Amino acid sequence: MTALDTRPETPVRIRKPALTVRSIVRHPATPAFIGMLVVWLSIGAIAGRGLIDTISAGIIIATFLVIVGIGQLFVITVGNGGIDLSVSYVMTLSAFLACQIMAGQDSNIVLGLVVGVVAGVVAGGVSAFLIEFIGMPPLVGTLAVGFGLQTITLIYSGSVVGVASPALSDFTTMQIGPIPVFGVVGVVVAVLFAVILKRTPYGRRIEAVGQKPVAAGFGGTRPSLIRASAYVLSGGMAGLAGVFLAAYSGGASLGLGTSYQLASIAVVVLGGSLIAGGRGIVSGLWAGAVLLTLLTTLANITRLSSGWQFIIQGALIVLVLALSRNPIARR
Amino acid sequence: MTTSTVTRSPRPLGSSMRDRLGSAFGSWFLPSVAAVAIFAIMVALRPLVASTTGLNLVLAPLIPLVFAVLAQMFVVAAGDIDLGIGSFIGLANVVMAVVLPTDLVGGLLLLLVMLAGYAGMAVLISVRGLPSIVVTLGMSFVWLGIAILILPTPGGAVAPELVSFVRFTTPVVPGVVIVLTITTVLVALFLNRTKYGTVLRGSGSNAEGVRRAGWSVLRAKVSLYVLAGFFGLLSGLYLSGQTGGGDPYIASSYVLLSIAGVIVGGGSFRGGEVSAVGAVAGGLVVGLLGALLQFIGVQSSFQAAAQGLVLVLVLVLRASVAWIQKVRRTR
Amino acid sequence: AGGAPDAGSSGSAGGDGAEKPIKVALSNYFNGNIWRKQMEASFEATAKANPQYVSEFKTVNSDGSAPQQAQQIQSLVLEGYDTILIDAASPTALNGAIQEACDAGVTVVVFDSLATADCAYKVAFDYEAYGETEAQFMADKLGGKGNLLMVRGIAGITVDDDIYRGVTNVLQKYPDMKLVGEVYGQFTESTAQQEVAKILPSLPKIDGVLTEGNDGGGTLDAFLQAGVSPVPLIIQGNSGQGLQGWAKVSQENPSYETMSISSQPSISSTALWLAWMLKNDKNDAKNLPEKTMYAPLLIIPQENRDAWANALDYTQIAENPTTLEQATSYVESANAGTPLLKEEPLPPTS
Amino acid sequence: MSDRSRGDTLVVEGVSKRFGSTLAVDDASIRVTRGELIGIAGHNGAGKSTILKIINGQLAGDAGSVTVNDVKRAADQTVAHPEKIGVRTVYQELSLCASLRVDETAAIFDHSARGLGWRRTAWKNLAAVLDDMFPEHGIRREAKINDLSIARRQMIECASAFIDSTVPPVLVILDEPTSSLDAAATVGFYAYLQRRAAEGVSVIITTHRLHEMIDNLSRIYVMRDGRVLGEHAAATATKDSLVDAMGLASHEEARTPTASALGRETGGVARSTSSNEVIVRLEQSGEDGSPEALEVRRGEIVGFAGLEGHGQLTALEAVYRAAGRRGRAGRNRRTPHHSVAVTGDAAYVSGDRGVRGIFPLWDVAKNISFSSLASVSSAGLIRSDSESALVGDWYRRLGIKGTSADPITSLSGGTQQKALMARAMAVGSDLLLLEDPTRGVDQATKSDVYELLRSQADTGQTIVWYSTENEELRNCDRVFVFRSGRVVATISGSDATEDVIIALSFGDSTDSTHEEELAR
Ligand SMILES: Nc1ncnc2c1ncn2[C@@H]1O[C@H](COP(=O)(O)OP(=O)(O)OP(=O)(O)O)[C@@H](O)[C@H]1O
Ligand SMILES: Nc1ncnc2c1ncn2[C@@H]1O[C@H](COP(=O)(O)OP(=O)(O)OP(=O)(O)O)[C@@H](O)[C@H]1O
Ligand SMILES: [Mg+2]
Ligand SMILES: [Mg+2]
Repeated sequence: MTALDTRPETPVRIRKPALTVRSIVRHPATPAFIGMLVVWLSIGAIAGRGLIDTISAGIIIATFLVIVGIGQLFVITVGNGGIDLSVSYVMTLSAFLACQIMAGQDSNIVLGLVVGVVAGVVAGGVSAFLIEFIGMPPLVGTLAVGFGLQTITLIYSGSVVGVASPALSDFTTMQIGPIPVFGVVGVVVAVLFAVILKRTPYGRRIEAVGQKPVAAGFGGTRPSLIRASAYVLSGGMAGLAGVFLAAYSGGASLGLGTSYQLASIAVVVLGGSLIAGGRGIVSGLWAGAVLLTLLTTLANITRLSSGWQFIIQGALIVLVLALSRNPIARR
Repeated sequence: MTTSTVTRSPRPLGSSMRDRLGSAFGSWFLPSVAAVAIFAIMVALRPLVASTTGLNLVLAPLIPLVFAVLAQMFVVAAGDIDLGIGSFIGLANVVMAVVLPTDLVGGLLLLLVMLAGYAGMAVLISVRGLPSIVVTLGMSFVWLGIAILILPTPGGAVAPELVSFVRFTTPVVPGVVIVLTITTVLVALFLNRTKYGTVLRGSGSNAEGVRRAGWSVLRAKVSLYVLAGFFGLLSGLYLSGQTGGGDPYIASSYVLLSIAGVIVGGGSFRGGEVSAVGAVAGGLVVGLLGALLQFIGVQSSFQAAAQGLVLVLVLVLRASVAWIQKVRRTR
Repeated sequence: AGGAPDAGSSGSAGGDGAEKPIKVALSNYFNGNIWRKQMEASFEATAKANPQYVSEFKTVNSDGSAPQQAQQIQSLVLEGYDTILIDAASPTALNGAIQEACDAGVTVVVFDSLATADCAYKVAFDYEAYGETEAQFMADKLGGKGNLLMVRGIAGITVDDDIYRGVTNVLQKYPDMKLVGEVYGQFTESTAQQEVAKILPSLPKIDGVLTEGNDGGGTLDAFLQAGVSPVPLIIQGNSGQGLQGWAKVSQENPSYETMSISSQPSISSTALWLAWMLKNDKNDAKNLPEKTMYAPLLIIPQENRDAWANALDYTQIAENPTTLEQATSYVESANAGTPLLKEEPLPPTS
Repeated sequence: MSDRSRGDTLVVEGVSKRFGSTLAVDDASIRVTRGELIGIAGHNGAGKSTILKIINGQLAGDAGSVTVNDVKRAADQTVAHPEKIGVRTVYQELSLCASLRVDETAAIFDHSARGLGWRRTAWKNLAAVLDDMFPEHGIRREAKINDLSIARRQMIECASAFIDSTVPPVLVILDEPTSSLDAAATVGFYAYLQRRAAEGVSVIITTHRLHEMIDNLSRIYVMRDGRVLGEHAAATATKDSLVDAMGLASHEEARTPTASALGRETGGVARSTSSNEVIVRLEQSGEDGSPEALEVRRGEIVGFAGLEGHGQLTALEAVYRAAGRRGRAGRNRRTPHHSVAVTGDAAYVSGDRGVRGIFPLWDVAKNISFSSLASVSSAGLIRSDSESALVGDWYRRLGIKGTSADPITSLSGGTQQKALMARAMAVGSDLLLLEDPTRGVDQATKSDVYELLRSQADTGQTIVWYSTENEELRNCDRVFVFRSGRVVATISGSDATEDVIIALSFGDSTDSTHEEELAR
């Protein structure tokens, strides 16, 4: 071709450096895993019993948070101030829709799941429209959608007896030996989305848009479409989590999703993802969810007063943030 | 040779109505008109509203909210968001109802420490480059926890002097109108007519530029946060005087309402883009909305959706006005 | 004991045509759970069925915000309602607004979640009695000893504090009954279930669980899912879910015996009737001691369980609709200094 | 004027500054006497901005000393408030606050404006300079910065450096102050500088517009790779001599034979290797109003030239947006002046690395493969061996050193730019769009890049190349010259000298109104 080819070979090292202790210590998910272990072992140490059962119960319950959290993680990672405040409302509405369809029978499990997820997808689509097309700030756009869903749920739930399918209920609590089946599902889902985020072109685009939307645009993607897709995904995941949670608790109820609104954001950040976008860590999210789930239990068994429980939770969030290294600062 | 006219084309790539939001119409005008319009409708429906008693009744509960919106406005001016303002106001309320009546010095000291907490957050956010949204979320748990430690269940009694101060009114001009007017004028004068107010707005818009002009950006951020804390305390003061007792959860709804108020009031998350008149008007709009829906007879179940809808409408209206201005300018 | 909401419309309270109907508004600070929804529905059903007592009515809610509720109350005054019923967001935060409403000549009745304003009449549940009742039942059943878990409501609110105080009052008398764990279930079955499930492995064998309402079903599920057998004595909270779960456990283990207790959403109707009495100066309602009367807590003993379990939907909460006669008797018992604090009705036959 | 008026205002001695592996400033010494206007010339990345920041004390140097007004300090000491010692700076990137009014902006700079009427004072001080510097500036004091054109913003920045404030200006540092000013404004600006210099104010300017320096300054320092190579009296300097000194000329000579060796003697449109297939079609209304079309054919290299802000970039971006994705047709795109149609797909290299180019959280490999993810994936998953192979291939072809697992931000600017080139070229698109691709790239790499582009064109890739460096447009087959949004001339690459392009850019009469129109 040209003179370039006659240039002496430059040695090129392509392979990533091997997994070293140093790289593990510096991994953004590490604080969440350490925190998780510390909390878990502390519970065991204080109680003096039930070490294995504590973690399996924690993992089952954390799985709902993992599922909504993954959607939230995609929204946050895609940047531009992305945050989805509608997840809690989506969860409750989807729970009612699915339970109405399942109506305590096992025959309609699939339809119930699909309808629950589709409701979330539609809600996410509306958020995406408000944010990407109308230009509303995500915080306000998703909140407005949430208000709408809340009203729909209030009115609609009056005419519904929401009882979940018993088989689905059993599935969420089934254990094989010490291993909780639903917890395994949570791990599988987390691995799946970690692969999507880190090993597929779509995931790369999510992170790229979150770092530099304009650069991603010149690199051949459509930032607004990618961002919109994250809201849709988040809606769908929240819907799925809502259906599972309803199944776990036997049926739908108002206020089912309430505690997930801010918790889903907190676990994303605890897990080492950047709140400003561009870097999502699904493994950290999983650990963060277990950590947060077990944290209240730790607080409960230490019998601290509720005031101290709040203070410790808040201080922990600020502390983990302050200690984490943020390569690019702030929003 | 003819000179062709170069007109502005829509900005290439990644542009949306978002860019138009807040820029051309990021001012106090539209929210003020909206506040007046809502008020006019209420008067038309119930002429009693326009009387001195009526004004006191309708506006008094809005004063703490307006102060909360102003607090949020200072944080938004810094380019940040405060998710902790609700718990902070709740703590202020508890301190004023429980500590102040028995221990004046200790209470005042505690309030000062709370202000210092806001300064500390500013330093942490500025120096460590942390996301304000999560720091303030974490701190919201800390404020709530302290409040519950001081006052495990709602109660306490605010000093009668404070109650009469807050309830002060004149026979002709309602006290609430006086307070609102004085506050608005003072804050507007400070932000727009004093040099440091201008520097503060500038620091939110282009911190580097302000730094180069010889100003301390850290000090500006701390000032904005301390101002936010101060208005949070004022909000707590009015809540305490109006209610006479303490309740840690009293202002939990102010977090989202204050953000909505700032945005409706023409503020923008890009920082530096705030207006005191707009924020007060935005607070009034958000606060009167509930009363208006109630007067019109919107069913209680529909109120959440109606609020969400109005938020969307105001922002869409602003986007369209900005868009029309833009189109007109290119003609 | 129960009856249709309009059962009291026969003028049994001495209606002689000179009575004035009230123009009444209900201010509810939160309608995001089933109890509150049933409470609103009870008020609306009673008001609608009794036009001779209620000329006009309306419900407003403030989405959890105390300041907004204060504003709503003031708007209701401007709208010309002569009576306002309030399920309060905060014991203290509404006092200013309530005082102003009283000053404007409005009859204010606070109920369920009370505000402390002096001028307001109060319809209360005795939540301390709630705690004492369930703890005493537990002590009797367990023979005064055993490990207890308590599912509390929301940290930092009065209801939780009162029930907890009632429980500790009783437990003091039984040194062998130990509270070995506490969780916060937020008065929500699914949250209670999660919190109990998480803490169970770290607790010793639990003999009984004390609850605070709308949390017994979830708690039971948590024990069942953890494979605990036999299931401990769990106080139920009158939800369809809890009662049906209890019935199921009893089917498998006939000796399993517990109770269910909770507040009744129909307290809104009680408040409505009290307001009407105040307006029409009936039954000496104006002279209630400390302006306070009680609505009875609803207790479901073993023998009433199946009737209620069959009458309720999964998410519903048991209630006995309040008629004017019942309300009258509550007022009279309060005036006599022997307020009715609990009742054990069968479900109304529709 | 005092009697030490001919003393030295600034003495810089032996200043060095290292950023990681880059020696940005290397033992540099500069001297400015009182009332003197001097310039610093040098290629991108020569170290101009860096030395200026060390002079005004915003950046700590590693070695050397800086003496301002006879006050000496070590170069590693920073100065918190340079304005207090009379040092004012106008930075390369704008530093105004978009949300403020003009008079408020003035007050932020003007520390003497305080007390009641601070805005009036600030505006009075600023307007005095503005009226003197740009008599027809047309800036109103109530206007919001956000609503002003770039040119007017730059006017405000330039003027604010000369206001009479608490401490009057002694030394004014201007880093590319005229980059958005039109010819008339530029003339007024330098005239003002001369007047202030006569009053004793000293000024240091950097600009890539060499003729401005020669015409208006007294001395010009030339920097290259961090070193100050020498000083030239403006009176005797010529553009060629400066270019020579900056080390650009030697490169020029080295390149020309290569170009002819590639068989480009004709340099015109009808180069034998280019086919007749039209890849880009740009329609505009001609000077007489009739429609005219400009076409770019497969295998051609076409340059977009003109003064900054005349629509080249808009047109280039419109071409990018008109292109289809792989295997999908594109859509017609309209700009205010053009209708653009493209056959095939396109890849884009941005010159503004920081904002429009790199992904700072990623390593080099991910940055390079970003636009070619489909080709390194199978069954929807990115295959790391394919990705490594692709990245390794481009590492070799562009001679990038180091490991592809390094974070992109650890690379020097020029190397980052190479990675961006690799990202776009790896796509193998029909069309390659370049937006000042050699910004911050050193001379040796530049000539590599030119050769690489030529070889890409030879394999049938079409290249559209926007450049602010007119010199390098000689590597094009044809150059479109833009003025006021339209293409006013097309010339062959061999004719594309700086003089020709500048002459065409200004047209018959200098179109001094275009900035006004751009601004509205
Ligand atoms: N903060 C920094 N960190 C790392 N390297 C830097 C930094 N600032 C400048 N450099 C490097 O120092 C060298 C000199 O940069 P400088 O900005 O001084 O160039 P310049 O002559 O002003 O160029 P231009 O004409 O493009 O403005 C460049 O190689 C640049 O990449
Ligand atoms: N969306 C927009 N809003 C405001 N001004 C615009 C917009 N788009 C283009 N302009 C203005 O129109 C003029 C032409 O812009 P364009 O980017 O096409 O020219 P250019 O030569 O590529 O500019 P430059 O090289 O300075 O970036 C510029 O002055 C630009 O500021
Ligand atoms: Mg520079
Ligand atoms: Mg340009």
